[in-house]
Amino acid sequence: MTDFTPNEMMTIAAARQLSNDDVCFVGIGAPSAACNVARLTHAPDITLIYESGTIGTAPDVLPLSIGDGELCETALATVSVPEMFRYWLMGGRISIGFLGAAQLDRFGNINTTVIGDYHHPKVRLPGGGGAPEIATSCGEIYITLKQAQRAMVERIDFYTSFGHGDGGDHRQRLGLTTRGPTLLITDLAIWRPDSESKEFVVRSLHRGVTRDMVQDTCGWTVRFSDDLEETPPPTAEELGTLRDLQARTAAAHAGARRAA
Amino acid sequence: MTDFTPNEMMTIAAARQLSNDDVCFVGIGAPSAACNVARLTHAPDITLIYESGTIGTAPDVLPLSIGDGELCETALATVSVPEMFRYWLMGGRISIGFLGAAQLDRFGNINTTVIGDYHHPKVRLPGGGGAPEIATSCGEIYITLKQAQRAMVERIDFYTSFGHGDGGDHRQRLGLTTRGPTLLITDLAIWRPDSESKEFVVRSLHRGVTRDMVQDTCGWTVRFSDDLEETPPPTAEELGTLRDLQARTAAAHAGARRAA
Amino acid sequence: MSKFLPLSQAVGENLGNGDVVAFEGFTHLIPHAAAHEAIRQGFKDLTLLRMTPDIIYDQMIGMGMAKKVIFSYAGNPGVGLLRRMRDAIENAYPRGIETVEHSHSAMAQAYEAGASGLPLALFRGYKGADLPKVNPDIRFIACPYTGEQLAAVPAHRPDVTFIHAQKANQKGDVLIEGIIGVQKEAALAAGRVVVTVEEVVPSFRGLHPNLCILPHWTIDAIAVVPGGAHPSYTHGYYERDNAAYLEWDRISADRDLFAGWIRENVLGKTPDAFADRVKGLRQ
Amino acid sequence: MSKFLPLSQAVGENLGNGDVVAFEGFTHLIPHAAAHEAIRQGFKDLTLLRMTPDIIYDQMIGMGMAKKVIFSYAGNPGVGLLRRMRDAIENAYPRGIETVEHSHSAMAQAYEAGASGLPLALFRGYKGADLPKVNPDIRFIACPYTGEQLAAVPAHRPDVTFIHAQKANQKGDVLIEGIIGVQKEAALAAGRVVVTVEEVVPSFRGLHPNLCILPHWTIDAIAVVPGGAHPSYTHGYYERDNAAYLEWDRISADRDLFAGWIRENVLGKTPDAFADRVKGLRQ
Repeated sequence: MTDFTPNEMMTIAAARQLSNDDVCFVGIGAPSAACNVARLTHAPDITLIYESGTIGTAPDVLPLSIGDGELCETALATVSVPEMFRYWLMGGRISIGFLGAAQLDRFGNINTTVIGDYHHPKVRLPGGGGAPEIATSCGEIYITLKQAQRAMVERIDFYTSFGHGDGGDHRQRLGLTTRGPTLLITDLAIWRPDSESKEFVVRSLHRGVTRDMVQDTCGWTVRFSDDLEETPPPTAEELGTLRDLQARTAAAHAGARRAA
Repeated sequence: MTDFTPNEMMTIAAARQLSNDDVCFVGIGAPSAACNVARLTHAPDITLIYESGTIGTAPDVLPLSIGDGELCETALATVSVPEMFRYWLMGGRISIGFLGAAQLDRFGNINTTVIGDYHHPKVRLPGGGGAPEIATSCGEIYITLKQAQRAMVERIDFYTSFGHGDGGDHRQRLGLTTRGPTLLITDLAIWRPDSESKEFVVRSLHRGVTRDMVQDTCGWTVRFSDDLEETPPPTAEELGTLRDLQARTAAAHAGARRAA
Repeated sequence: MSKFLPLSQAVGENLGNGDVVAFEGFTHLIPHAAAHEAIRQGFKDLTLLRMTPDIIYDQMIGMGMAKKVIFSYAGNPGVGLLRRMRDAIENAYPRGIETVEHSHSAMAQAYEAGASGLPLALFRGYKGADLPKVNPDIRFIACPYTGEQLAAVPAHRPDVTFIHAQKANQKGDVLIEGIIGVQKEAALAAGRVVVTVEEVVPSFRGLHPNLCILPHWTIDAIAVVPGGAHPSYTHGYYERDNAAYLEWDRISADRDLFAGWIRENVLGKTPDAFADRVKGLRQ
Repeated sequence: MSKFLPLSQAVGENLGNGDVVAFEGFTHLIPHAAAHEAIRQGFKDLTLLRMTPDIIYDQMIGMGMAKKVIFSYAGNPGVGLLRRMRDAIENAYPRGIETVEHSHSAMAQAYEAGASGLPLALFRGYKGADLPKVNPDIRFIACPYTGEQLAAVPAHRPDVTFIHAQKANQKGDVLIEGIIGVQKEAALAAGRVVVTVEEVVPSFRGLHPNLCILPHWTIDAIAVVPGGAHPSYTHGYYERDNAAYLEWDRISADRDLFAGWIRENVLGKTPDAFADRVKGLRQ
């Protein structure tokens, strides 16, 4: 299977990191696609949780919003939003939380709040939503991001959610017992934090990606692993599953559009 | 209607104090009987809540326990016990809370915890259950009690729940904004607190009851109202409703006993 | 006590200029019809409270009705940014607004605290995040048992909460099902509660005992507005109008387009319009 | 992850001497079968945690298995006192026990705090009451917004929680309905969770979306024990055996009568006995 897009590679690479025993706090977009590809391929018993309160969902099409009806209809149970945050997120029941980013630094700190000064922003972004507590309560955090100079920056404008802070043992110094960001999957590469400094290091390049391509789309000086690998390209099953899912999704949402 | 017992009079006198708009936190025993007599006579729309989480119950027979199945089966909704205490009791949704007492003082302070020293009790009673927060969270408190020297005492051994403390503005001094005990209904009389001192004063004697009978069964020096009244005796409807309810209850519980 | 009222009266009697008001709904059951009625009645200086201010708050902010927004995620769900809200924050158009920003967890628990008669919510949160630096309402308290620093936020106690629900029974009890969000807490935390419902049924007898129900004595007014959540959805009645959310991105991007849309679709309409809007979306 | 096990193995693998253990149930769904299995296996030095320690804790205390009880109401519901527990407190028979006493509200919220990953529960409570004088675990904290003194209690984090429920599905998810009490919180607050159920069904498909469910990955072991709540009841399956509660008052009043009853009805029996006990009580 050679014909795939960088976004497809990103989604499938993320899906591979998930297992049957995982309980995932899923966000909309690439995380949702990745989690459901995992569920439809190698991890049929994975538990997917959306912050709308839906526990153990198995949507046939990807939701457009975090609270689409499909999520509730296919869930094991749907709880209130306060319960979702209290018993399930902060209660420590989630093994993997997914986060996206408008700005990301090399230590996995994330900004989705403002570009510029908080009180006089250049761009007012949507804000953190669940992210501040997702970042600290989940067993570990996976970040998905399309690489770009303006997204991967030396210094983020606002700490919407805490990753490894200044690196090293910063999480422990704050009393955090969860692992924080352990994986960054972009459209070009797979990154993992250095075990000491906690700086993200490129471990694997997707097929056809060069070191320069990664550096050119990243605002900090990139570190590459000594034993840099190539990400195995999507298998036919993985790609077929993802594309079928996206086709079903497009058809379903177009259907709603026609009806409107 | 002349033939009634003191307990029947107590229950019916309590029932009369309730209205359609009341939301009652009901205890087992006399309060449960009183609330259901009210519901079956003049207050069909009264809301009865039991601390097992059953909201808006309408049991056909009186429950033996606070969590009998009948309460759930006839309830508008049944919520968890944490929700019951948080949103409904402490959230200030209850207009009238009923409390009983092993020991009661003239200011409506109640002991159901121990007789004697707490750490070396003469009698270890069941304890407070919901009472500490019922006493402070409900709009007002009604107390039902069978009069006895050992129950109505000068000084209780343990403040399981707070009534008017030392009297006067003691509740306000603790920051309490609810009214506390506003009514004491015994098998002999109806008592209400003095508006200043908050000491219980006998306002009404049940038919056939003398001042001496009240004083002889009370451990403190009883104050009687200047305009002491006679409690209207139970009407035929009230007594019939109560007795039917108790007959149904006895039959239902005996049925369960036979089945066992 | 629940009163069944026309929506215009339910809104008029319960909302006032300067109120702190929550129109809650978590993607599901968003009370669009009630919000449009508030726009028609032209309230001013509102403090808008909501976890996820989306299209309806974008519309109210765009009409200059809000002086302050308390929130945790200001986006058009699944689509992008809220362009009228951005215009107010970035350009003070049509007026400047104050923002008080929290995390979802803090907002949900602040409602829960309000419903529980507590002055604050306490939780393990905000560690390492910047929001406590820009929101002075966020404090930290040491746990007396462990010494751990726990985050605190003030309880939400809105003057009035508006929600949309599936059903009322004839007594005025209200049933919410599916994605129930934070609506029960937002209602129980409020001074007054107004509910729009899809329909009224004789009674809830025979329903499962543990469903999410607001008893009639917790509600001030109920208005029957079929389709009243559109373009949000009502579980069991009609689907989400995803196309309308996508279209909002275009409409809200332009001040004049926005004004025209509001004139045509809100000011020039009545609550009855909602039933037509969901005709093609019914299940 | 849920494993379906015989009750003896489910109890043996998850309970240990010295554990803090909760057998929860609020009148409804009291896990009698699990408690009797614990008595047969003869655990020692347990800290028994429960809002309403009733017959099962009276039995375990009477057998000398408890060193400490944390509770809010120690009565035989609807009947009277707990006579074995009184004998332990008043006469140290068969051994003395430490008691840590709370209000219902505090206990419920301490479980909720445990389930929420919090070290404490904070609430408007205990004002004017004497329990804070005799229970040093009860503290007061000033609200940073209002200055109000709020009550605090430590979160409950039992080593293991036992509950009884109506149904498991084949994956090991568990459904609780009717009076749901504090069981979900007690389970989610615990290190290990053991559930006895009336029956196993293929799946929960088609059930209402908002029911009280514990997913299989929150549960360590499930044992199928029909009648396992007797003489408590299971909504939808069998009624409460009120006569047995009344009879317990007589049995528990006498040390020898108690010992004989335990020999005959617990030590000499297996979990299968429970199905027979509810035969006449099925609806």
